[in-house]
Amino acid sequence: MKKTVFFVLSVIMFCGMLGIAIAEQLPTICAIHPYTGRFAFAGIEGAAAMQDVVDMTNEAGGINGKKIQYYWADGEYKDDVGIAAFKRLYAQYKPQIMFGQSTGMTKALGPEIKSRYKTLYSAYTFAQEAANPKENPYLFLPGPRYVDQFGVLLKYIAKEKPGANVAFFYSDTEFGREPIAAGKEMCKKLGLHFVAEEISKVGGVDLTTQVLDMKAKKAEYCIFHGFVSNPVTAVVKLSKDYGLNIKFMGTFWTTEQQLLNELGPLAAEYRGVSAYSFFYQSEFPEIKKIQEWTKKKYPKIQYRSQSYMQVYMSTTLFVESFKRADKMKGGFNKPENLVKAFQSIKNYDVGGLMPPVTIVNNSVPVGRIYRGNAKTRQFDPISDWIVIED
Amino acid sequence: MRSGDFKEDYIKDEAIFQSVFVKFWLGLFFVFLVLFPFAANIHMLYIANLIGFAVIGAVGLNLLTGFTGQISLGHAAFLGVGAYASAILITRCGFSFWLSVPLAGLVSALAGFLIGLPSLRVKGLYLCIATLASQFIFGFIFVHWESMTNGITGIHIPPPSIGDFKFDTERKFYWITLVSVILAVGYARNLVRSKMGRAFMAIRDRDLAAEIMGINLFRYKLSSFAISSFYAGVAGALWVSFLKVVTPEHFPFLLSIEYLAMIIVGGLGSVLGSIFGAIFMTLVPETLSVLSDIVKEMAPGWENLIIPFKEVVFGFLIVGFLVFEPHGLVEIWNRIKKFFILWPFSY
Amino acid sequence: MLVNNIEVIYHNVILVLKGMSLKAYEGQIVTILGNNGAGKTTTLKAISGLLSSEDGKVTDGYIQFNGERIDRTSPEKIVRKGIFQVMEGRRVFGDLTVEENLVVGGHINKNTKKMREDIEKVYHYFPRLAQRKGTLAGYISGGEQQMLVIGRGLMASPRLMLLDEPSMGLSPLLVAEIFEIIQRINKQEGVTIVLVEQNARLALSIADHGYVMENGRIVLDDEASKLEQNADVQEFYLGLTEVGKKSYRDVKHYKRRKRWLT
Amino acid sequence: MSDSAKEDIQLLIEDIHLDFGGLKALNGVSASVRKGEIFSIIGPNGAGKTSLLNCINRFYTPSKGKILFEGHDLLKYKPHKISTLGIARTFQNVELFKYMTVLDNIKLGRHIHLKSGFLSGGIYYGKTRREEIELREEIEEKIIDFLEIEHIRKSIVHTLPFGMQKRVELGRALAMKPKILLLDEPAAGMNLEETEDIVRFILDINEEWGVTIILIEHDMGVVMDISDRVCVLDFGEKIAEGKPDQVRRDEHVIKAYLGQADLTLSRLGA
Repeated sequence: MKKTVFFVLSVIMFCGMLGIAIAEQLPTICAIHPYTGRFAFAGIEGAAAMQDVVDMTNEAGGINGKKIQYYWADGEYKDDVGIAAFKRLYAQYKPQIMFGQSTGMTKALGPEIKSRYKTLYSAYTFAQEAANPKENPYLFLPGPRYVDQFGVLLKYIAKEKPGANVAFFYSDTEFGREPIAAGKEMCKKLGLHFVAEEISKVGGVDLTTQVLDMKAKKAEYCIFHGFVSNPVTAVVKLSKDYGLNIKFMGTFWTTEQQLLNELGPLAAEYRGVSAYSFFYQSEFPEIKKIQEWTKKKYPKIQYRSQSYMQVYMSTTLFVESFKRADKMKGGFNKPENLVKAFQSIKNYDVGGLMPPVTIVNNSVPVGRIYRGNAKTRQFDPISDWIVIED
Repeated sequence: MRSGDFKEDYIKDEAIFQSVFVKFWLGLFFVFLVLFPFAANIHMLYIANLIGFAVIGAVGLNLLTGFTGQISLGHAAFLGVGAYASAILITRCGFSFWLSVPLAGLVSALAGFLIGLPSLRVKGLYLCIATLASQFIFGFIFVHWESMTNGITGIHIPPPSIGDFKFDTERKFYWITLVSVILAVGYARNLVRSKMGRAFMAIRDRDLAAEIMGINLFRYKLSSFAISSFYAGVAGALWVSFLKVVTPEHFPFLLSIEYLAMIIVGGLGSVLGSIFGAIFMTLVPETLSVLSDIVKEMAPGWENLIIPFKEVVFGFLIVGFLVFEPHGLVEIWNRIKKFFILWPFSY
Repeated sequence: MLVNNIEVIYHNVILVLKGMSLKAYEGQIVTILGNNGAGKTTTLKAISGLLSSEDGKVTDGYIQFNGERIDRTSPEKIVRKGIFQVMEGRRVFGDLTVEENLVVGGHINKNTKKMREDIEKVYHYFPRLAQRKGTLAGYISGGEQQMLVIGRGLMASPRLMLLDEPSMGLSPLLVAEIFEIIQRINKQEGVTIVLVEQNARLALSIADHGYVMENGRIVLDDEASKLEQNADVQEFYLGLTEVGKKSYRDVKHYKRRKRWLT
Repeated sequence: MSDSAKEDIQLLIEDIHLDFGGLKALNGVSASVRKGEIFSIIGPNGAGKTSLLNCINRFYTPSKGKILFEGHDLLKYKPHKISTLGIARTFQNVELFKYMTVLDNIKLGRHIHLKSGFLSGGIYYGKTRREEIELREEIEEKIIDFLEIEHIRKSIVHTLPFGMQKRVELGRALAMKPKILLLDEPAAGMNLEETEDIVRFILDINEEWGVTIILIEHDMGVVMDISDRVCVLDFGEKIAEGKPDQVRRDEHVIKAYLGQADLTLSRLGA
């Protein structure tokens, strides 16, 4: 059995290699999207976003006439599956740029990207590891690190109520735990009282103990991190039931319209931080462009999520890097050129999707605080763009 | 029809490879294994390495569950113990990879020994739950003993090397994996046909009668746990050295279940079955992913239907194999073999 | 009941029965004699449909019960048609009481009144069971367990009962008791009985007709009384020689060969 | 009992009491088995025959009493140590290792006599290999040949008919090189011919190999023909002991166990 399967695989690979022979000189992006599994909500949107940017660019003439090639595979939000898919796509297409599905995968592949693959790389993550040009020159974030997002929220709290009691509510995953230690440090610096940390499984159901614990410890603010909507709604509702007076906030992944729909009338109680504008903020030209494109290509789709925006932003930066590197000696096929090109991005206008982008430490450290609107079920900005400086 | 297969002495009848035919095919397969890395690309080699680690782990679990009859739900934890032990030995104590792997096996064996202690009192499902404890205990240690394990950040591990030669690619690592797998499988195959292996099976089939035969249940059950965990530890150590990083999320509870699935699909109580199972559980999902990606390219716009469908197919394949042959892939293999030996007669 | 020329295969490769035929008329006791491994138990399982649970199947020939073909019918339907197999090895439900075991055996009876009557009937045949009805079946003696499984079979109100070695491992006194009860059940209930038994003398003494089986086929069959007189049967199954009874001490020094002419 | 007989006593059972939660299984049973004899235990079902064997094997711990085997106090031994003294046994319902081959089952009997450990066993070279091959030779020639089971030696045990399984179990017990063999209903479920075979083996083992035999059996033909002495148990108590002829005529025994004379000898055609 082993041999036949390998035979089939070999045939597939052979066809793939033929493909490389033809596509060798072309700009190529490969991506692992978490198309199934518990991050599917982001993966499906992301896969579409990347396709859209590539199509838009190619329609407008590609990279100085060269059409961008885009291939992707499903990583199921499992590290081993994702890494295998990464190796497969890499072997098949030798892309100059790759996009990964998770924090875990980014960590696992980091060393090899640096030493072997040398592809410009970003992922569905805002982990610190990808924002360290000295250690990992090829990795970048298309927005602020999780730590920075905590920073934005904590600074906001410190201003609203100095010395407030703060709780962190995070998931029992690598992604969930990542910024917690740094967040605690920051509380100290900002004069906030860090009173409780609550841990739950992703999709956890019985959260009474955690809520009661926050009540006992008199938390006034609670920051969610590392979840998708699921436990957040439950916790907010439960806290109301137990008569807690806590103000809830969330980092990027928990600042999503779907959450407001679930919260219903409680939507106004919730605030979150995001690096990108929302789909309904048609005052921005780039958002307008996305709306029109969506209407044209996917008439059934009413809304594009923040995950879409993130990948859209990443791909936009990929395209810009390709363009800049193409003009250098050796072109975009020289990995160092892509990094140089990427790091040279400064005050780059992205039509209001974000404020003009400047790459600092391979990330874009800006964020804006939004508040839920119970009537429209949309997030309204309640702060200006905040640029985070260390 | 295969005939002329007569043995003249007991030495030949006790040999592992019973006939020229078997030796021939095995030789051919070995040649394939040696030539494989020269023909395959990174992705195929990556998968081949993963299969190798899975084989070692599955053979280990089969020794415990298939041969000794002690169900363990903690195999992933033992993989983790081995992985962390080797990572810590390499990065903190300055051991070489070559020394760290067997030591990691020993550390893991010790852990297995301790977790196996309840097996003397409890059996079956009760033991199953007792071994589950290891998953939680070691999972907790991996995350919270930060001074040693770096918590959730994990440990980055330098690639193994001999002098200046670094085993840092899938192709180079393949040789380490191949040799380890051959050693692991060979050892297990021999063990099960010697005194100890027979004692394991005796405990599985009838522990009461085993005691009459003078088999010390205490000693052999614990040995089985220790050897099984040794295998898991080695598999874990190799795996993370290959990945160059270890984090607690590498060893979820689900991994233990996957290992159980491997030996059940492959065939309980069979070394060959563990190999089949490991190949099946690694290669089939991967092949399905590849296929779904190809189909996706051919039918744009349908990806959100096609891609999730592979999981369904995989599920059906597992159930299908179990219904079709509850004794595992190895039984299908035996049947094919029997068919050719007896061919052209059906019985 | 008629078994005609059946062939049974296990696991697709192992041939167990080759052209086995057997007849039992309503109300008869038929006994099958033969070596271990001759296929006696397999024959019973082929009739009761239990082969399928062991990956065996009837590949040739057919089995009829009251003129109806049953070799492709599922075991539970066969039970409903009135065929019940009492397996060897006294398989009682050890964690249930004696009476609960009987209730389980009668689960195809829908009304409780009939159930009660049947239980009383079993107690009538096996007064010992009535004494122990509240005891867990795992704790009663081997003989009582054997009685219980036969009684449990009786609860299904069978027309045909297949008994597999009911005397195995029982003391002489109990064997006599059980055989007497089997005879009474046969007479009073009119249940046809197919009996597989190693104690040939005992089996032939209560049977109407006997079959001798070897290597998956019938080598000899006749009325029980005639079979008892057959020289081969006398020597191989009854332990008689021309000079009369022989001692087991004598067999030590010679190994006999059989002379069936098949 | 004469002095010489006393010296010959190999297994001494003294005043054994065993109860399961108030239920008395054995109530002060004493017996002595002489070296080289065939000692039968008979009695109705539930009389405590198997329980007595289980006490010797140390599966059960008697609440009172003493069991001495060649001077060793068996009650001080763990169950797996009993075999090292040279006590082997077979079971009423066959306790073989169902999913192993006949050969492996018999090899297991030799477990205590093998020396290889987990390291040498896994490497299977040199001493271990020699040991395994010697073992195979000896088992083939001494046991498999003797029991006439060459044709099934590579079959998986649970596929074999019950009678064959009993034979394999006997083989496994023999592989232990026992000094005393406890047989629990070796002829159950066998027809006359097979019973004759088993009896032939038992007699050979006893006479030629010099193994003492304790036999539990319901086939009175066998018991009366081959036993040197017979002991009868009923409700956990010994009701008779002596030469077969004496026991056969004992009134208590007839009442409790044998029943009418014609049934007793049913198989013998008497």
